[in-house]
Amino acid sequence: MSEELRVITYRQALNETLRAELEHDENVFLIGEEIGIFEGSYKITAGLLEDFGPKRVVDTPISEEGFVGAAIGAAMLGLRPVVEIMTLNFSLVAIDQIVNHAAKMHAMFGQQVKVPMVIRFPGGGGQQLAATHSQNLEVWYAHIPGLKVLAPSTPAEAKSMLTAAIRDDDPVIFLENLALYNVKGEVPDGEQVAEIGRAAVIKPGSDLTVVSYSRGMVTALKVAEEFEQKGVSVEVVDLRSLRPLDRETICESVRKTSRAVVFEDDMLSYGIGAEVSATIGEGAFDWLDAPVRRVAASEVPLPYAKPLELAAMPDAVDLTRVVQETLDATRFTN
Amino acid sequence: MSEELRVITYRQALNETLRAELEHDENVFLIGEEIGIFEGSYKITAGLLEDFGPKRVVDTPISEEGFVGAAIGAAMLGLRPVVEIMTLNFSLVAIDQIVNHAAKMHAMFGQQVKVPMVIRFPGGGGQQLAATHSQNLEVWYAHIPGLKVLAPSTPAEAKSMLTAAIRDDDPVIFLENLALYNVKGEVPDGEQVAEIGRAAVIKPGSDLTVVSYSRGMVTALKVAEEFEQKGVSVEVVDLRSLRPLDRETICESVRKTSRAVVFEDDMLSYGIGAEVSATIGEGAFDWLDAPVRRVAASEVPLPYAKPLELAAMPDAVDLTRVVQETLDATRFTN
Amino acid sequence: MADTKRRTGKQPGDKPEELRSFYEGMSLVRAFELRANEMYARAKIGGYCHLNLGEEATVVGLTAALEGRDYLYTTYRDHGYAIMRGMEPSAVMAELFGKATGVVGGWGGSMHMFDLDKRMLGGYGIVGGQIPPATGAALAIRYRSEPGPDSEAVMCLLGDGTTNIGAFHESLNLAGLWGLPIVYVIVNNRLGMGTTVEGASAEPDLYKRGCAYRIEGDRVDGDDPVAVRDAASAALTRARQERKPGLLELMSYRLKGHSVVDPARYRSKEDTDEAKSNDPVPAFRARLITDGVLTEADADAIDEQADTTVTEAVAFAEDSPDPEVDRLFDGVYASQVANVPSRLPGQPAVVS
Amino acid sequence: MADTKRRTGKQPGDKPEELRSFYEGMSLVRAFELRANEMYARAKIGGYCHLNLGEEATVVGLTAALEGRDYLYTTYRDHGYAIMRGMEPSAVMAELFGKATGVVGGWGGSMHMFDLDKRMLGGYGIVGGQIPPATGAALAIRYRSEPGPDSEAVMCLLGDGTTNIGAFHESLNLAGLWGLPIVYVIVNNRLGMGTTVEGASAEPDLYKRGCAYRIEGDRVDGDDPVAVRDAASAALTRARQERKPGLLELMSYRLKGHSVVDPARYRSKEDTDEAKSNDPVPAFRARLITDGVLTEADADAIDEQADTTVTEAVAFAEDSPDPEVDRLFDGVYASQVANVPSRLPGQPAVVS
Ligand SMILES: Cc1ncc(C[n+]2csc(CCOP(=O)(O)OP(=O)(O)O)c2C)c(N)n1
Ligand SMILES: Cc1ncc(C[n+]2csc(CCOP(=O)(O)OP(=O)(O)O)c2C)c(N)n1
Ligand SMILES: [Mg+2]
Ligand SMILES: [Mg+2]
Repeated sequence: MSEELRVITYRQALNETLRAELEHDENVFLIGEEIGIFEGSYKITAGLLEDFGPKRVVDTPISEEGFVGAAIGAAMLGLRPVVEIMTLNFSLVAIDQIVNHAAKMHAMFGQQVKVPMVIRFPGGGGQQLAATHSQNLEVWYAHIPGLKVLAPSTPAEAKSMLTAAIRDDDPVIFLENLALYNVKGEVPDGEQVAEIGRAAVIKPGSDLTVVSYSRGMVTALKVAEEFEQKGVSVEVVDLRSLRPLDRETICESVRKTSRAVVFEDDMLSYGIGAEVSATIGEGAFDWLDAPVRRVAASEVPLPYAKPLELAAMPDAVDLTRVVQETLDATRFTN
Repeated sequence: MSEELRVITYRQALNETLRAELEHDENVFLIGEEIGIFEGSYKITAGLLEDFGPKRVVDTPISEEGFVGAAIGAAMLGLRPVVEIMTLNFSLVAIDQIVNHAAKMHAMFGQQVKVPMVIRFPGGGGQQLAATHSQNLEVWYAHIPGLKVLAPSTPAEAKSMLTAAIRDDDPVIFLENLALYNVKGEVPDGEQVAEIGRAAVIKPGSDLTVVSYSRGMVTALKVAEEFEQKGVSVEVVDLRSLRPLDRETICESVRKTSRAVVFEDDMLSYGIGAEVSATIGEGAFDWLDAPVRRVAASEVPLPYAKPLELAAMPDAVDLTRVVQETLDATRFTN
Repeated sequence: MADTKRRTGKQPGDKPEELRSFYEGMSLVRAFELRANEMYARAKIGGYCHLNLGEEATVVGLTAALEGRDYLYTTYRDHGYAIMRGMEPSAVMAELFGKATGVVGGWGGSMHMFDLDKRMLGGYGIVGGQIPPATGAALAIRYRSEPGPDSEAVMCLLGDGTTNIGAFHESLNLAGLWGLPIVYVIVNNRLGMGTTVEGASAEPDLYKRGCAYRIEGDRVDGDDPVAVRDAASAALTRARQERKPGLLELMSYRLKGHSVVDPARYRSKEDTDEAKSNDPVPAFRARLITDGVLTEADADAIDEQADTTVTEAVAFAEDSPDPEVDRLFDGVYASQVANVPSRLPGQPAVVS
Repeated sequence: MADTKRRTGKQPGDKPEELRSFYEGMSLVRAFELRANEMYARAKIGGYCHLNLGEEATVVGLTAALEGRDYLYTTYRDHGYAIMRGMEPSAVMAELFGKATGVVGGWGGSMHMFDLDKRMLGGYGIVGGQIPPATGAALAIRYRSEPGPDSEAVMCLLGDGTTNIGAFHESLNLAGLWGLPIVYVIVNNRLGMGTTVEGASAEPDLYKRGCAYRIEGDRVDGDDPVAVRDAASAALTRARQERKPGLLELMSYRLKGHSVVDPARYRSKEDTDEAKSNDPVPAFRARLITDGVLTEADADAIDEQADTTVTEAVAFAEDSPDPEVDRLFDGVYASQVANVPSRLPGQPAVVS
């Protein structure tokens, strides 16, 4: 392992970045339930209370609407709160503050006030947490002007995108995923600031484009590699920023490959994949050789029992089948 | 005017239907802010407190989360609450009860309990109510399994769909629109129960399909008529049910016309139009002669000033231009 | 209102010029709101429009208690507060007219007056929505400064009906738990739209609701600007120096409908008559004259001045330009980034 | 806990068979939870798993106070309540195992025990989420029936940390305003995950928080099943006959971590030791023996019976079938309608 490149988990990348930003700017503070004494329900904030004290790492009562709104007010006065909501599911009780307040203030108040804040939470199913604790509703937030929505898929992205989010002057929804916290990856040392609003071609290819984000990227890359072995060149696009959405990068890829499949953990109807598919249909129509297919979760409240949960969630087998079907639909041969 | 067919407003259709259902089933009751003494902030419930009393028409404090949740509990015990939330914008403070509770219970509790309730609210901008009071977030609800989402566009649909919603055993989101309340239309007398989950071809045509719903239908039909004069035959599909979405009816229409434009009041990214476009791209790919275009609102918190609000909201001029562009893109001539 | 702090007649501590300025403020707010009502009727103003008619003493007393360094959060019923916090009546009227010269450039309208320099941090249209951010502003003050006489403080207004929403509970608990420099002020105008306080709150003595957070509550006659100012000053001092949040209930009376379009038919004649007879503006005028603070002539002159100011405000609003459509997308984000969707309706989402 | 109702020794009113049954219940819940803990460690149980360890007296006392016609809403910490409300331990264990024979067919798991016939209307995983529906159940009772000794009533459980969320405030206000037959029970186990009551609630005497709604509060020793039962019965009677909502705070103690995966390192040794020394199960066992209600042998027999029951429950759960995947879409809606999306991942949304 070189000095500049370390292999760490997604969790550690987040923890180190929070630490670095707390050191970098005294206006940055963390606020949320159980992030201090308990060190975070998923231990993302481990050690930070001890090192930065209760002023910079604020434990709150179970009052999401109250403390998310309080973070908004603090941001209006120039502080830069980084809010942790334990999981996306619990952001619903605070969503009025996020969407009707944080997202609207800058425009509605004549650009006099900024709301520089980050709201972090993990989404996703697969942990047998049942229907109310397993949701992916990031598409809700991605729909809202005034918000920026980031969804890193690797430890390196977690670091550079969280840094960018904290330094951005707008409210940023920072989507993590329970299944990514222990995923390891190479992370460059030193300050890394991602550019918000850009998708990235993670794996170049020429025959078919798979578009995904967050946890879905792990499966997307795995399946792409497998097809590579079979001589099919799959390009993989990581959306990274759900809002703003980088339509050009998506369409450019499909104009090259002429085939596209969207892979997402969320449910199909009105999901992220719908916008991606509509965007491709509009921006790469003349290049497209087959319908854009979406691989997404079954539309049920996610069940607790493992066999049901597995059946309802999209996996590599599903993606592989749909990629193959899309190739077959265009009589692809290599 | 025949005895069976009366011309009444959308508001009156709702009011008469609520009255009829209160008479039809003693388990039906209305609950919400200012629906009694005040007769509803948009007067939908005028006269009902007087005729049915405070047990059947329940005025509540300003506690959306509390009374929406209370309606859920009452429904669990077999009552059939019809909740009014003043506008869609205020449903955000109650959304945890709607999405994490009402929508999940039947499946998550092993199908032992039903939650027969209706949540009515108007959405939409155009009244100069500014950013927090002018939203169309129905796409959020349409994304959620366990919910049914209806959006009638005429007084007749308002009647038949509200009746169906109240008699349905699941939680139903019933989307109204501020701009539709005074719209008049023919409404058949007697009991009318719509079939949930079906779109409808309101105006048949052969050259291009315009898909819309709720208030958007008024503009869609107006523009379709104008093209008819110019010899272009536009088919207009009213989604009516946003969840379940009637994909077959949409695709069937486009397989016939081979051109499609979606018109919606909401913002473009991740809106209703995205799912409709993706659906057409998947279900009518081989028939499609041009990209599916979406006419939707600008992605800004809606401003108060009339000129800005008008500029940000889609209208007949926008739809006309895009329909023409779509025809031109396919070198359409008649 | 047995336990309401009522005052009558001039008290030793009252300075005449102060009392005079209070009346000037009340007269100006009254004139402004009556004109706004008229302009709405003439379709110069759109959307919702909630007036401070009947609440002038409250508006004047509260804003008089605030220091320039304090922060104010209000409800959508905010015209009077905007003006008394120092915003130009002409800019407030221009906002109502939706003009580029409005306090927020025509983006917010009646419910969303805002001025960063005046530390009026906004009118809010979502019931209870202002309470958590106001509480957070107090958290920021605690984060950055020590308690003491020079400390900043926050005042957060809310209506009687708003005490029943979750945000009120969560916010007061945070303020009590963290010891935040904030004073929550309930403007009890006896109605939330058509609902009475008894019809909405299981504990209708609203100032007592601080009990669930160990926050002291106090009820004051909202028709007396001096009593309001004194109570608010005392609470703000506790907030500054002891970091003790406070809860004030001001007994007031809504003179007209909930908003300009509400005829308020649900109110009994007695009710409305009582409201009229309680009208704080003529009452305070009479009181100052009885107490020899003002002569009839002084009072008339003040009313005329208020009228002139408002007339000038309307003229200014009339003559002001509309906001420019081509700046529609300027304010969506504070930090510009790539790929922000900035398309007018019907423009393609992707240009291929 | 100066003002906590403590009881020691056998009181005149106590019936021996009742006391015996209380111990049987406590012993069973203890045995069940310890086994659940073990099964989780052996990966037979997934997801979150919150135990009633240390709360057995509370569970038994509360369920003993309920009539069959009453409705119970609980939190996610619900295994003991499910069993004591009459659900088969085997079906509860099967639910934890995610089996088709589980109380909700493997759809809910640990946090979502439900049985319509037993009127156990669910464990809820969203903090505070159960409070508004429970309040609505009480509204339905008032809608359909008259007050009186035979009236139904609702019991709604919540944790100490949950008193700080908006739903608590809005619900208690509605119950107080409308006079609903409901008893809100705060199980104060001194912690919300790692946060103490004093660290979360500005008024840490939680039973006093009813003051904001004119709801009477009462604090009781949660380690004494008889005291709990008596207090709950009294409150339920007021709810039935006077339609007066009640608020009970039961002082309890969480023996282990927040959930089975929480080592609770944040707790001091003293704290944990005190918890252990306060363990209600051995305490009640000893008390009954001292009072001559049980002999050592009786108590051992009861413990063995509990152990046997739980062993059978595990065997039943082990042998039970998984839920069938082809029934995945059966339960999404109660009324079947056209075009319900019922596709497995990767299946086309539209078949053209
Ligand atoms: C969350 C929410 N629910 C409902 C409304 C609609 N609404 C606007 S003002 C109002 C009444 C508020 O009454 P009160 O708090 O007494 O303030 P007042 O208008 O009397 O000054 C209501 C219900 C809203 N704006 N937001
Ligand atoms: C709205 C919401 N926020 C946060 C959580 C995460 N969470 C689950 S239990 C819990 C602590 C609850 O503490 P308390 O009310 O005392 O109940 P206890 O677990 O001690 O029985 C938290 C924060 C949640 N489930 N829902
Ligand atoms: Mg009021
Ligand atoms: Mg607890």
